[in-house]
Amino acid sequence: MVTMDDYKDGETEWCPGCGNFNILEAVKRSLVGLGKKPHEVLMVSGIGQSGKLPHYLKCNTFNSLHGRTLPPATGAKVANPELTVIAVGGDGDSYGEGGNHFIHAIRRNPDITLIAHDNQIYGLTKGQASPTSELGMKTKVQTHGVLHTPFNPLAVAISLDCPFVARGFAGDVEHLSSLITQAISHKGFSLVDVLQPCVTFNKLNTYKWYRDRVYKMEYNGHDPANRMAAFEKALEWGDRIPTGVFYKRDSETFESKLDILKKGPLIKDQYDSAKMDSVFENFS
Amino acid sequence: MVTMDDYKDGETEWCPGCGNFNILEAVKRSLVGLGKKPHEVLMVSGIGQSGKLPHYLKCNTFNSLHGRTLPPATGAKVANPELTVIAVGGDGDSYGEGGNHFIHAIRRNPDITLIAHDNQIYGLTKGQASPTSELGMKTKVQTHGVLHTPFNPLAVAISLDCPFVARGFAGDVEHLSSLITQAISHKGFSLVDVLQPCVTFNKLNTYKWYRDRVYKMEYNGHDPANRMAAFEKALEWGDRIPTGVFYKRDSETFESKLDILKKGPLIKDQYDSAKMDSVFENFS
Amino acid sequence: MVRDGFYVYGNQFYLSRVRGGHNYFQIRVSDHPVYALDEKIDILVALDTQTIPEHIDEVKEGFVLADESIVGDNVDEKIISVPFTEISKDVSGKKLFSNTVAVGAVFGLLCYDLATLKRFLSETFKRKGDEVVEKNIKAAQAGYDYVKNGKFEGICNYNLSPQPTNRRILINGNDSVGVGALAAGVQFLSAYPMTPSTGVMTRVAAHADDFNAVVEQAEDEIAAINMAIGASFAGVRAMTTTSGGGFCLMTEGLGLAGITETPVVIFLGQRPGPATGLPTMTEQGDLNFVLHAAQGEFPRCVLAPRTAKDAFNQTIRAFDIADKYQIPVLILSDQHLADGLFTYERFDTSDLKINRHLLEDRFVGSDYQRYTITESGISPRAIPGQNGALVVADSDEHNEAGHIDQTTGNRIRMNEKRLRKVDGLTDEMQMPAIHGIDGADISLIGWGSTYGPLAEAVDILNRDEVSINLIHFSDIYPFSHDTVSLLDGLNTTICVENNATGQFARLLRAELGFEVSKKMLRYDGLPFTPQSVIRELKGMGVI
Amino acid sequence: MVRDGFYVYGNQFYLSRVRGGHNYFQIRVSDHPVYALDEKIDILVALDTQTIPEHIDEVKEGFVLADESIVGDNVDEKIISVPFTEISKDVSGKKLFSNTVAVGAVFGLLCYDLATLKRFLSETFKRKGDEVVEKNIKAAQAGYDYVKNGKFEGICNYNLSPQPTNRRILINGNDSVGVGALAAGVQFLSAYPMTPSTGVMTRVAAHADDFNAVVEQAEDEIAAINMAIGASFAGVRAMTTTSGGGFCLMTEGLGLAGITETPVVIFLGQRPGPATGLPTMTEQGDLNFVLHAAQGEFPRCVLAPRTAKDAFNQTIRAFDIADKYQIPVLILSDQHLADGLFTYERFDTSDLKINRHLLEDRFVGSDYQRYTITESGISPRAIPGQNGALVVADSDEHNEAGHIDQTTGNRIRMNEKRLRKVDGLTDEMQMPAIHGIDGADISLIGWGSTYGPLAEAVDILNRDEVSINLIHFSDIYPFSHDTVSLLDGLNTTICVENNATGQFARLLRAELGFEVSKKMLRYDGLPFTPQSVIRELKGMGVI
Ligand SMILES: Cc1ncc(C[n+]2csc(CCOP(=O)(O)OP(=O)(O)O)c2C)c(N)n1
Ligand SMILES: Cc1ncc(C[n+]2csc(CCOP(=O)(O)OP(=O)(O)O)c2C)c(N)n1
Ligand code: SF4
Ligand code: SF4
Ligand SMILES: [Mg+2]
Ligand SMILES: [Mg+2]
Repeated sequence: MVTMDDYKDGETEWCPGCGNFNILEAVKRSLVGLGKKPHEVLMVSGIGQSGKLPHYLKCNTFNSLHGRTLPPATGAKVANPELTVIAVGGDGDSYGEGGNHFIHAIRRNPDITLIAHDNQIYGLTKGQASPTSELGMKTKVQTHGVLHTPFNPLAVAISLDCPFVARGFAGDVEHLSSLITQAISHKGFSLVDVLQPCVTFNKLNTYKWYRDRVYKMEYNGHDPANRMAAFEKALEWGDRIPTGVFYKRDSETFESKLDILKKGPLIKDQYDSAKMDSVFENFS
Repeated sequence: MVTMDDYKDGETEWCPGCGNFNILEAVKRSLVGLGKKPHEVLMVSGIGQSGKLPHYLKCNTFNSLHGRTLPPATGAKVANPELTVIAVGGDGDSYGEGGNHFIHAIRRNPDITLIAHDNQIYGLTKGQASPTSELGMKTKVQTHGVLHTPFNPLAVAISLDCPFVARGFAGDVEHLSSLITQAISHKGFSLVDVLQPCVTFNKLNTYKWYRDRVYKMEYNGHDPANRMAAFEKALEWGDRIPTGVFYKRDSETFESKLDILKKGPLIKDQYDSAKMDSVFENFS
Repeated sequence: MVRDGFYVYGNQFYLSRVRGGHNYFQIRVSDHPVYALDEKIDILVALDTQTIPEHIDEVKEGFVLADESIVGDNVDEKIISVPFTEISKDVSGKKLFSNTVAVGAVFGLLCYDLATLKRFLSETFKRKGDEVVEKNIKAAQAGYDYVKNGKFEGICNYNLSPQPTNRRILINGNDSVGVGALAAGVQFLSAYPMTPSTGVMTRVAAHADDFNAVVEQAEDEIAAINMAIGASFAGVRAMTTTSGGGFCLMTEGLGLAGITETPVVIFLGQRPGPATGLPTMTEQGDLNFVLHAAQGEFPRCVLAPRTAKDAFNQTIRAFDIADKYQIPVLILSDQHLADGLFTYERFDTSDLKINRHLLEDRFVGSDYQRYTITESGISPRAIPGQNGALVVADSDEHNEAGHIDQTTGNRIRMNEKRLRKVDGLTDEMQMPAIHGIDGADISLIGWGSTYGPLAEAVDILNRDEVSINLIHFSDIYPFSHDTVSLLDGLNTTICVENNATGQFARLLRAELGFEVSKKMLRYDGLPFTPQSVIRELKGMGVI
Repeated sequence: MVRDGFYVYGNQFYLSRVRGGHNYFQIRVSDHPVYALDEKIDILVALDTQTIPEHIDEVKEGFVLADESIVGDNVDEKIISVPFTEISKDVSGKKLFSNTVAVGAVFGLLCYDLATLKRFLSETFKRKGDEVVEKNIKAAQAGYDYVKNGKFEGICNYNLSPQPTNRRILINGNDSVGVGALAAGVQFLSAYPMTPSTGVMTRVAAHADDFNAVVEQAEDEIAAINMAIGASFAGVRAMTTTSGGGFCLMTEGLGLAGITETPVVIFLGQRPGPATGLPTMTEQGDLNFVLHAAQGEFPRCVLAPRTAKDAFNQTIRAFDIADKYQIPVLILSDQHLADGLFTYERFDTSDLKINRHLLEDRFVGSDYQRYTITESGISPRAIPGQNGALVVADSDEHNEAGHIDQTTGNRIRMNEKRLRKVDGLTDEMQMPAIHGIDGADISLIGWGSTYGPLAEAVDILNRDEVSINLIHFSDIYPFSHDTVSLLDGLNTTICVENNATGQFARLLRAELGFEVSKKMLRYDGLPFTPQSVIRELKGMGVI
């Protein structure tokens, strides 16, 4: 049996009170709950406070570049679909620097779960606006406050028909862990956007700020099979912020569409130079 | 008075019958209709068949890199808001290589019109799938047919609350030109996605294929002020393909939010080294 | 003709547009291997009006074949006016077959057996049905007859004697890289299309099913290289293909492969820059860039194939080196090689074996550390999950376990470990090829795709008793140990490059302290020809 | 202290994390200008438990100030245990002011006039209200008294005599670049945050309103450079800031600036690579990369400031050169310079003038052509719409009008035109600085941010009558004409660099054929100190 101890690893480097601790805890609980052994899991992370998460777990890890969680995750998943591949990144990672991969990974639909640590700020680089920062929030760069309409990851994911779209809150580990568990279990690309207080740089979106607003859609009669309703829910942001599963549909994953993988993982293929003859036929 | 002759320029290099000719014609008509003089217009294009368009017009031109239409267009617009800035790119340009700029330009909302020549194929590189290619379409790269869900530029733009979202068809110059005219006139970021037959490489989405499907929403009671309805319309693609204005809203442009520009275009600013004193105060 | 035992070399010139414009294709046929174009044209087939005025001077003792409509005002006794279009209409009712008529006419002019062409047409158009095949054959025959038996009877004075063979192949540089990658066991190729590299991707795609490989078109080049790195990390041989502009976007990934020590093969087909430049032409202008791309310091290997066959072999080697040293390996080609068509005996792959340089299961345990410090700098490599092992890789500086470590002692150890791999790699590198006579007065120095024209220039000059040879590099970085002593033994050296600043000459100075005597640079977007090289040498006054 | 006429130099060491970890800040105070840290510590203030064991050996003849709780088991007579926290609680009821107590204690140990500190605290905390000011002052006083008048009375034996000044500034390398950019009239800065470059962006942002400038955080570095290019094309001075990883993503844009001949200034703050590497430490590992980034060949200029003041001046020059030659100019800094705090007299900007090198309206007509071929290679530049002109720029090879042109003749002309600009640019370049005695036996060669420690090492050694000097480069590419003859006149040369492979030594060989005698390389993420240089020289046996 897999236990929490299997996933314990070294000292953490986050600020005391940071929401990341709860995300780490939620991820561990989900992996343990799903009975995944550490060596069956590959975590791909970006650069940012969030990107350090896999280092505080025990599992296969590819701590990639800032913004580049999804491409290596996809390559690894195709090479070895037997791995449970989880990508973790910040809001800057996932929606800023990595915005193009976000869109196209959804289109491609590999069976990967993306956990976006959405603290509405650039944490590691000490407090610039992120794509999800609130309008008007002032920083040393955004001296007149944020001028760009915040990126809405859920609405965009739904507009791209992403098969699993959820939002969690780092202040509610149990609920978050249940979302992560569902996301990992759901076949296809799954997004879990996590409201994560950054206690050091984001003085606006605090635990309290979120707590005063978040509510769970599941107790509200939301039907995650309804794409239009999901879209409408995704636009809700203000006094009330919905959490839970916005949208869910069955889908064929990228790997399952790759006929070649039906023979088994690429990494198990046996090389055979005899096949070369057929290739040369094309040139004579 | 500005006439069509003002915008005439050299020999074109497109295949005979290519939808790009009609887009060129529509753009010219719009500019003439709006009374814009060539030197008041800046066209920023990418690399692709579409990217050549400005060379066949007379106007200020910045023919940028593949995928990079929007960033230089934005920089130029901020530096000199008096220019009418139009970005033209292919579907590869705008939604593939340039996908991240597409998202963030909408968030930023400069007063720029993006005309996306959406031929659902990579034309200039001779026929690979583009982000909007139909599922199943075979090419030399997509030997098993396209496996990725087509990118839906309109739905994504609406999910990001883009202030003007329209689709035109290169087979209907008059309608297209009216959309382009509206887009240029509308303040803020405007998207005109143009269904553009590529007669050489896209044997699926031909003039006929489009003609059999397109219809104009304006005769159908669609209310472009209704975001949910716009989103629903944006999901319609199949036997019937809506064209026209999907979504429209008033917005504050990026330039208008930049207080500094209220004093006039940056390019007209007078340099004054005396201001340096106040800067040094910070360091003593 | 390849099947008839001739050696064919061809190359195309096209504009960055899909239709129209003055595009042309040049072919050379010989009974011995040829690797370059000749500036002297024997037969010029003009299909557009620009061809005759632009190229007639290159036709020295040969003929120009052209449709009447294209001949226009051009008057020259070399011009053989053939009504391609009319003949096509005659035999088929359509203009469509005029190109086939033209090819028939060429065969007529060559007195070549038409049966070969007919066989080829049958096979090519089989898919399109009997009627198409028949019409093509008719068109070819009519063109043939028009030239061979009509008013030009007797004009054909070539003597080409076929020696049929089945083992011979006609292959270009891009296809050779693709075939080499398949031979090396590539299983994942992610790329974004870009001229002149796309052919590698399509070649691998064409055979992917047979070889259990996945070819994935990425959303951009950043994704392309990072996907390949992910696939490689997970355990398969992976590559990406691009040209200079796309490579720009891959440089951060290159560094990622460097610090995470993940093998990856990057194919770069050069074209003239900067930026979009001349997308369909050729240049060797990206050498400096690939040598130094990405921040920081880490080992890499750069191979620049000379010919299609070399491209095949170097690609196989690239994968081996990447795996053995756990580094990125760059294959640096260009449009000249990419589109150059070469004739060879079928490449021998019978005793091809691959070594993944991976740890066997029995050496992998739960205490596995990805970045164990070793003398060679190479840390034994396991793949994620192998035998229960955890593999941890990091783009930050990391310790042996793969976790972030910012202490100075660790930094020194890890940096030195990675850089130590250069020693082994250097042992692996091959010396430049020497072509032509020994101890010559003049040595041309070249690299990459210029081999064909330079070697032929040397052959021609050697026949004329000019004391010249060619020192030609395919292993570009790092240089083999003995390179300096070879170079130091040369007399007058002329570094010949397809760029404007002499990047390779600079590399020789930077790496080896070797100073070439002169440089011959071509930067108009076209490749060297043997004749252009000889002309330049004369212009320089060295011969 | 700066206001009291002292020269302060400081630098910080921090980990790539936001809180915790062993971060420290080192300051040096002197009555003459200082540009480097000293390895000998006079006063060590320990705020975490790692400080004492890690740094006590560096405290040769000085003292360690630490809270009782931090002293722990450490026994050493240099340690002065002060109950920072307790004192803080005493005077304010909170632990919050213990840092202020510590600063007060330092002043006590220095026998320095506390009034200066009080003035500083009043100004700093004014915003936060009277109560905070008062508590801070109380805390400082208590710390001061504890050390000066308590059981350590008489321990203070420094004699620092203030000479108040108003014109003196304390400024770091990043701020100097930002201030330089403002002085140069930058009006558009687009960037994506990246350590250690972010400070430049925030500095410009802080004053943007006064200077009619826009600072825009881009979605990624690709957008950052391309926005800046667009703004520059439209007519304003524009820049972008980044570090190596971000620069990777800018390389294609760099080439775009090259071929479209659009001025742009790129600030690159180096940190140790490859890839993410050591984000908060220092290295000079990106030199090769910036010199050769992007496909194809085009002129660029690379400047590597030595000190904060040089950074200010070089930034102003960077904008001028970019405009004059219509090229990308790179300012190559690093974490050492970025975070290094220097003391100067206020920079003199009174007669600063800028020349945009743009065409005057009266020379711009409707027949304007952006890429007119000229002897200097510089085409007179108008901005879009100026006086009715159309400005056409293209990333493809283009003709004088700016339209796509793929003919070979045009290619040669345009390529040569662009490359010709290097001639003028070379005339513009400055010779390296020479520090120390003339005709020395040993010459250190350095570049960029190493100036401070190297110059001081030379000073110390010269005082000890070692025959040594420093040849230090700030203009890196291209080199000034007379560089070779200067170098050729040197005796033993030692190239000192903050990287593992000796990139600058290689550049000297590649560009000038000059071979240094020895290399001194440091690649642990830390900057050189004068002492480390002297130690290494001794280790090498050259002194
Ligand atoms: C290419 C590149 N650009 C910039 C950076 C610098 N950088 C590191 S983390 C980060 C943003 C951090 O914000 P986010 O992704 O939201 O993560 P968080 O720290 O908030 O968890 C940036 C800009 C980088 N490492 N690489
Ligand atoms: C960075 C980069 N990658 C790839 C290319 C090659 N390329 C040129 S155009 C193009 C795609 C063309 O498709 P699209 O944008 O849809 O334009 P179209 O030709 O169909 O109008 C590509 C991949 C390039 N020029 N630059
Ligand atoms: S800076 Fe913010 S996100 Fe980073 S560790 Fe601290 S609290 Fe968490
Ligand atoms: S290839 Fe297609 S898009 Fe390009 S010019 Fe021809 S028809 Fe138009
Ligand atoms: Mg964040
Ligand atoms: Mg297209």
